[in-house]
Amino acid sequence: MSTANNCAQSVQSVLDWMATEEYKEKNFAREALVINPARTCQPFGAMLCALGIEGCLPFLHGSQGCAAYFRSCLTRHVREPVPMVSDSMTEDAAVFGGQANLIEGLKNAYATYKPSIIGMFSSCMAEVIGDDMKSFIGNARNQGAIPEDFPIAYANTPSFVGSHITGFDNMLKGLLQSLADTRHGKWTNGRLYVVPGFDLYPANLREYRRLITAMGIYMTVLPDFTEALDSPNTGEYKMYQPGTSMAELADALNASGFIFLQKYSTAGTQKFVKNVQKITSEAVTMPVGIRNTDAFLMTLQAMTGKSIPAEIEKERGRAVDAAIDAHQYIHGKRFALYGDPDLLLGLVGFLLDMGGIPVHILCSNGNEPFRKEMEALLASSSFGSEGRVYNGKDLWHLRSLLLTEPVDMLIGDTHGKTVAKDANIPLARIGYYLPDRVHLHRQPIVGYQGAINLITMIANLFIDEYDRNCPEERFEFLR
Amino acid sequence: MSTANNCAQSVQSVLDWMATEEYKEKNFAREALVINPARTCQPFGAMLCALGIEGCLPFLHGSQGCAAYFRSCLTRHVREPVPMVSDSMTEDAAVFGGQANLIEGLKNAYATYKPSIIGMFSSCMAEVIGDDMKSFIGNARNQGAIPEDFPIAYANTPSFVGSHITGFDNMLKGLLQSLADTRHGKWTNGRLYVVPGFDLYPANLREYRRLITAMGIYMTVLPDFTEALDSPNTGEYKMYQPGTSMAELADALNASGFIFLQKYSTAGTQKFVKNVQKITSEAVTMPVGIRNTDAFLMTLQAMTGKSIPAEIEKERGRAVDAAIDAHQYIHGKRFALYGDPDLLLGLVGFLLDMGGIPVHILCSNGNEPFRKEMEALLASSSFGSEGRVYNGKDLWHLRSLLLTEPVDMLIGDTHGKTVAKDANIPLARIGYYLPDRVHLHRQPIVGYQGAINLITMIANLFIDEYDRNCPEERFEFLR
Amino acid sequence: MGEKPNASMVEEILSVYPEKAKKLRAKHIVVKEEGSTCAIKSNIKCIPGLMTARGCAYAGAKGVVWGPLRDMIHISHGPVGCGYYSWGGRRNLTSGKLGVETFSLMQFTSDFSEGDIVYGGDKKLAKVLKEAKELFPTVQGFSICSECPVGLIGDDIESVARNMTKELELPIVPVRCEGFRGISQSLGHHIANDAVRDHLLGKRERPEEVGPYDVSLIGDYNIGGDVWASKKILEEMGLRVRNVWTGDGTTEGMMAAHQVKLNLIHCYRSMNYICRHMEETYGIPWLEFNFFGPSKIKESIRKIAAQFDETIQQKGEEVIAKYDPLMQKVLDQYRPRLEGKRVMLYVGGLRPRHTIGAYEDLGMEVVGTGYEFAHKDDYDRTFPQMKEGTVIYDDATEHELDEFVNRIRPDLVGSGIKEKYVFEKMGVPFRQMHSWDYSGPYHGYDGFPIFARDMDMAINSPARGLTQAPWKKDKEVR
Amino acid sequence: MGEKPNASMVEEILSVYPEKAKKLRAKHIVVKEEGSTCAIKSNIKCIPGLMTARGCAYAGAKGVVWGPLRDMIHISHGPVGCGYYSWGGRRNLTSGKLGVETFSLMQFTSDFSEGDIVYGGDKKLAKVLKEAKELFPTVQGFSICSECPVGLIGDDIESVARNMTKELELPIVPVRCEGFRGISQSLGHHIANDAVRDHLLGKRERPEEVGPYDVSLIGDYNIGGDVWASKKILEEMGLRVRNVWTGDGTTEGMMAAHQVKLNLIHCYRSMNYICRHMEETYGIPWLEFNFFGPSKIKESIRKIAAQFDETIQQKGEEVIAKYDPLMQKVLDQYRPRLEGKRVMLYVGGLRPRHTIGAYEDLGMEVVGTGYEFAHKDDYDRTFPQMKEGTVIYDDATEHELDEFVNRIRPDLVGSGIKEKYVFEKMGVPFRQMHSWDYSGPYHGYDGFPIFARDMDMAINSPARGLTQAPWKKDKEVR
Repeated sequence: MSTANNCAQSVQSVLDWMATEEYKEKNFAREALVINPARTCQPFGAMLCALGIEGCLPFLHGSQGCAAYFRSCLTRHVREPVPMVSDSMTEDAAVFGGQANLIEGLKNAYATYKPSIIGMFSSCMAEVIGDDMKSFIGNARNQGAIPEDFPIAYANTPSFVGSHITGFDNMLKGLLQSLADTRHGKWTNGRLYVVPGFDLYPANLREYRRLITAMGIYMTVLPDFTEALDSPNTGEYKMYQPGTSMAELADALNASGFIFLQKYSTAGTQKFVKNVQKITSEAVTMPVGIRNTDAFLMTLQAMTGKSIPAEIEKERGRAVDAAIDAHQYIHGKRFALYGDPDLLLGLVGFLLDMGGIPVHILCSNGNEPFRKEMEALLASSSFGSEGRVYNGKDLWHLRSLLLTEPVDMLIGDTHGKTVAKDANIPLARIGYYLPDRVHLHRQPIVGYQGAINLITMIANLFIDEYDRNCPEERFEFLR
Repeated sequence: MSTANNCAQSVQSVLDWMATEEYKEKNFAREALVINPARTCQPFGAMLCALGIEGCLPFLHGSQGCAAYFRSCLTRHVREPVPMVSDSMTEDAAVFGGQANLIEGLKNAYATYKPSIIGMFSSCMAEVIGDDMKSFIGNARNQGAIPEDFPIAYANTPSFVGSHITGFDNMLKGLLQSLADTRHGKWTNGRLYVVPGFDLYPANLREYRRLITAMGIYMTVLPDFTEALDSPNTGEYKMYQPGTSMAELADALNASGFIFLQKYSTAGTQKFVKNVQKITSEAVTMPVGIRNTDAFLMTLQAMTGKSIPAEIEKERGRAVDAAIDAHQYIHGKRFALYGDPDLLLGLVGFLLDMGGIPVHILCSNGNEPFRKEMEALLASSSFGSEGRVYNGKDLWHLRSLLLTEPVDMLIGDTHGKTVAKDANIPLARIGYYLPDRVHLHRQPIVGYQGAINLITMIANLFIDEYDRNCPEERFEFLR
Repeated sequence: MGEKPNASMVEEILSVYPEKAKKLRAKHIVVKEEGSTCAIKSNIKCIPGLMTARGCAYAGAKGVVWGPLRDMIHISHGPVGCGYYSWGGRRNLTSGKLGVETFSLMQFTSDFSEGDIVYGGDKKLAKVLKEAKELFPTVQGFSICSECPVGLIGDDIESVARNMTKELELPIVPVRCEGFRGISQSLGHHIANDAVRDHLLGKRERPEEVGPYDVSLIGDYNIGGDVWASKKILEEMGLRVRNVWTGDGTTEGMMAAHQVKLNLIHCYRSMNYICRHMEETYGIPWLEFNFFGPSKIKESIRKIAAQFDETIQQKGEEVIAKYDPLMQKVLDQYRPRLEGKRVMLYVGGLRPRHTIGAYEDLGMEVVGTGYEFAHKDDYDRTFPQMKEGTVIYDDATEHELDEFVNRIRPDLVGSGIKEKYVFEKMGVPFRQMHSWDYSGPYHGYDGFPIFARDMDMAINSPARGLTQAPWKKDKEVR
Repeated sequence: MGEKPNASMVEEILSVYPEKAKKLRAKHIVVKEEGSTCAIKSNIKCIPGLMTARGCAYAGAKGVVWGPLRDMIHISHGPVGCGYYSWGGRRNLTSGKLGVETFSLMQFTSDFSEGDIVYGGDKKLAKVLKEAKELFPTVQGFSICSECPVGLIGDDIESVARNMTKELELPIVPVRCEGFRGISQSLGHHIANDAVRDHLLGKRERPEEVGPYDVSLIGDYNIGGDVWASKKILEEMGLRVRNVWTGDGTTEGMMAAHQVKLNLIHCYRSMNYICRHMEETYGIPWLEFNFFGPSKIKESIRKIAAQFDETIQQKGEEVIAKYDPLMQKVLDQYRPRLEGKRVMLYVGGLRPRHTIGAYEDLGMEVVGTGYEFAHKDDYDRTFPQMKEGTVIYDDATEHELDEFVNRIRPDLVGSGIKEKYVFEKMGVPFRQMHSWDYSGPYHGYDGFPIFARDMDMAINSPARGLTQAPWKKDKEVR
């Protein structure tokens, strides 16, 4: 046998071993090494949050390299420009602190990019050396680098704590703490503040707006990064897109109420709004699927006394119709899923509605409350009995799971394509980081329309797969 | 060598021969035999048309077998109930004519299904024996089978003339001729009558309504089969769905204008409305793709003097953005397409916008005006130079084309899946008869949103295909 | 929830009809009572204007009987539509390379234009046949399935077939299945059977002697692979299945089909004619059997084996013993989820009675059943199997079916594609029982686990629970 | 349409900046005039608050130089983000089975938590290495790519690497590429080069003698398969490519990389350090070349061949002769569509100058170019190639680039992903020139047809004509 063959053989034997239960145990015994995590660091989420305020320039206090990375990654997903600056801290800042960079950075950014507000957050470098953004910003004002009253929000977003959803949450709280007027107490502005959470589907935000508006509720999406992530092409580049206006942000604490459409990516902000500011607020499961959308609308109904209009009810009826028409393609199929906690709760609820069987539920950035909530959800349905939650695990753990306990479909982002290929199952691309397909973020996955979209995507993926692999005599026109 | 092997060999040699230029010539020399035509018969289109009138029961004067077939086929596509009756003509009717059946049929149908109107059309049986529906209906009234004033429209829809689009057209004209009040002459009702044509995407009709309403134009869709083809599931079955009301139908000839969103499936009705009734009317290319949608909206603008609102312009900008973001996945790719003439004109325009190269354009029910219009469209773009129009050809002709002059993608309906497989290219399922995937009719392919949907579908199909077939070292996260 | 079927329910339902229709329809609906005999009327013309589920003779002949014969080309002779609608719609799977060994997923038509109506289509037909033979040299024969106009304009397809048979040296079978003939698919079956009898059967002799265990499988159309599941059992029993009528069937098999010892018939309705003919002409006995669900399969294996010697009988028992535990596993899994569920059926052919055992194996009860195009002999075979209080309907109109289901509120309806979404909208679980709802096979031991899974999926889908908007429920509670 | 770059345009563009920033930035922008010399400033800190396209040392070391080495595991040592963002983002293709022969499409990180910041990450690092070796027994070595915190908290990764090299018997390379070091990717390249020099190079000897035609291909990272296209030419010339730095590279190749006759360097910026080192230490000469576009390829083949004997020279000519007609075909197809089109570039590494010839082959003109992180030697190499009136910008901010493009209105911009959609929105055709916009290769004879097609696609896409709503156009005309 030739060396090449020997080699090929030994490669195969390693691959075979990597598919074993033994390897899985070794893999799950890991304590230090992380391989292919389905999460990234805080400032990325903070950047997204800042992009949702109209005229806001995201400003990273830290190394420029971070900014380059964040911008590249978000751009690849939405295929849109992502403006953001950093104060380009380098070695001298590491030694002497980043104040000089921050002040000069504010001055230059303010003059050059003419933002209406700046949303500042920190890289791990700034966090490790212990820079005090609050006092630096004060000094910048004192030195005239920026006008005295120029609105700046800031948030500490250490990369070694939590994940991108934590950063989103911190920046959101930072926006409110830094820039919202004190609550008046007696008077509210009659508006519902709608917090989408860390959600990279601009179409989802449009869908929230459409549904809530249809109920006759005055609303503000906070932060509203719809246009920032999906702006028209008109032959003109505008750095700032429409979003939550500074006026609406300033008035946020006078809201009649807040509704949070994700729980885990807004936990800190929820506490601030609900417990500290004592504002009526509700956090719902991300409205993925029919039941979760029902709960969302009924929460709105309960909060506002507004009724759900007939047109939305009809839309619901069409989604139910789509669900029943297609249930046979999803019912009894086994799924592995990974993603952010809020998305997973939404998706698992959706699958259970459809008779899908969630088996591996992997959440690189899940915490204990998430685990409990997910386990309760699984326990609520006979289709949930096989579901196991893997908090803090990564996609290499997932690979072992898929190879030792196979499922029919993986739901996740583009990073899941290698494991899906190894496991020879289709990948339903849902969630953040979808740079290998176009325009998936342009279709909502929330609300009744989102439910139809998910059903369509998942059912047709299964049928595609069957058509591709079925024996010739089973290649048919009817499916 | 075993017999089985010999056999397999000879099968392969036949298949190989079937892929040759020689075979193609033989195939194209056919004069009598039709194999896998991409068209069906008139009454099918008439049924669709009748379903668009609120409270209308489609009534086939002819054999019940036809009714069973029409209902089954439409139901498979939309996964919705399709109510329709026939008067069950059998051998005695063949001998004595179908009047008795027609009268008894009207009586029973009227009593049992309580329609507000009946839309009657004929099977080939009734046409061959020369039944006179008009006088039969009169006799039914005279005999009291139905009330004197009960509205019935009728159309002759011989199966051996034209195709389903002709039937749609005939029934539509029949509805107007039978049931619309005489034009007042001076006074118009201020409404634009919007004729979708033979279009089995209920989502398209919703999209027309949304766009036209956004322009502030009072409108009536005629016929409006949106709800008939996509009704909510509420636990209750209603035989009749909302549609064009009898009042709107009756008032149709007092319209301020008509716009026809397909030309070839409404040709006769256009003549009646425009030339006979002298009503302001325009027929546009089916608004598939950005440019065709532009033309549609500008026609509306020109007809009504209303301007195109900013929100729609923004939507357009998003579609342009989607087109430019994804052009690299479609540009320079070669396509074969087949379908109804109006859809093909829309799609070819769309492909030319995207830099796609239409190569084989096959239209089983195309006529000479269609050929000329298509050829002019092809001549308008350098990307059209390879395009050839095959009128009156079928999917077996297409097979020869695909095997002798390969392309990168086939656009067509489910019936194209066998040829696409034989040619080893992906099939973009667009058009009528899509029983092997779910819910494709629930997404519009017209308007700016439809353009985004088509771009998404086609670009991602190509990427899917690449991901599936690329060498392992080219399996990547970025596409 | 739901009422029990009874006579006054029937009367109420029919009361909407005009007098004549009411009187006629009343004869087609029976609620079985103690000691009642089968007094149902069947195989009678549909009433004009009432929504029937029935098709036509062409559907019965081309769609059902001839279509599955894979190596023949079946020409839909007439206008384009009939062939289009029946193209790939019946899931009669076939093996072989498309265009060479099978033509099943293709549609061939003479595509009548106005000229053909005026001047006749015979010349065109001859040309169609020639062109088809040239383009498909491996074709084994043709059927010419007439559509309505052919019979009305007085074409002589028999003579064209005769001449072209000689010219092309292939069996060419004229099938006079114009849609206006008869009153349902049923006459189409009969016409198709007769055409087989007259033009194929006995026209070829296999060189080898007829083996002692040679059988034909009749009336299995291989919906979703049923034939393959049924053959598997017969072959494991030691029988040699020489031909299938007509699922995945071949011309050669049909021509030599008289060379068997026994005909086993599953779909009695569509194929009893040819069985009777072969019995009379060739002395081949025939036996009805039922391969739906383990109880009926077991019973049928024994019944079939009893026609043969001990070898087969023992093998039959071995087959039963082999599959019993597998079937028990299926029952253990699904019966607890389906026990007591009530089913209403309305199908064609054999299923309104043949599937009852399979449902009963799962603990389910059939509370209503009926046929689209049955004859008296079908009902004679059905009545004894039904419990008291079952409603039986013949050629039910959509009005009747809707009303029955709406009042009886069964847990499952099994019927056809035209009915499916009516009941889905009503919130009643539904499975297509013509096409197995794009699943299958349902026959045999391979089929039952799929059948059980599918019925469970339909009835116990959590998606069914979504129908009512929760804010509506609240209102009702208040 | 579009202005010609000139000094007052530059001044206007910079006028928005505060005084200090304006003064600093002015030194980085030059419009080439007759007889002007290269007076541009480069390799200087970015100005805080201005949107730079630059990345960091980690990006240069892990992302560019180490990442493509396929059979090593590159540990992103520190918090989770850096590894995440650089995961599969650079299209440095590799061959081999993922997880066994290549680890390129995977991300390995020590995923610092707060505790690691407080107590230091050295112990965790050792554990990470052990776990990785256990799970991936075929791994050939490790690089430890430090992220910012590692340097700030005073970890001693060198000592961990030393100890673990012994324990795991594999090369383990500490790479001190914390993001705050230096001012761009560039220092990362240098650090990475030094780490290769200190920890891999020369550590293994191939048993066989160095052949006369043995070369290394340096500074080709196999973006979209570039290495494979380049190697093909070199091998057709008769050369033996013993190692690639570092596209689809192997540890073994790197360790024995001193055993060649000549180093051929494509990306001078990122790899000149190691070339100089090998020249000094091993006496290996090095030669810059350019495989973009037929003119430069031809020139390069001859330049390379001149380093060898007549055999190679002749083969070089044969290669040229073989591909010339193919290239001519490409030119015939695309040049008429691209003639006279104006391009602006803003990229890293070698492309702002190396691709000029390819554009010129297509009849296009580069009217502006610049580097993200070049040094003086890069501009020295660039200036002579530029026509008068070209604007050259170093570390351009997004403001500057936007303004230049908006005023000059080139027919094409070639830059990076962060810039892409800014110009798409402006209605200016764009191609990513780091990642070849997910196409490629662009190197060599295999690459040029793709390059030409892509540039044509970008510029001549009819979709570009859709940007303006036609009713807007009408208004303007009025």
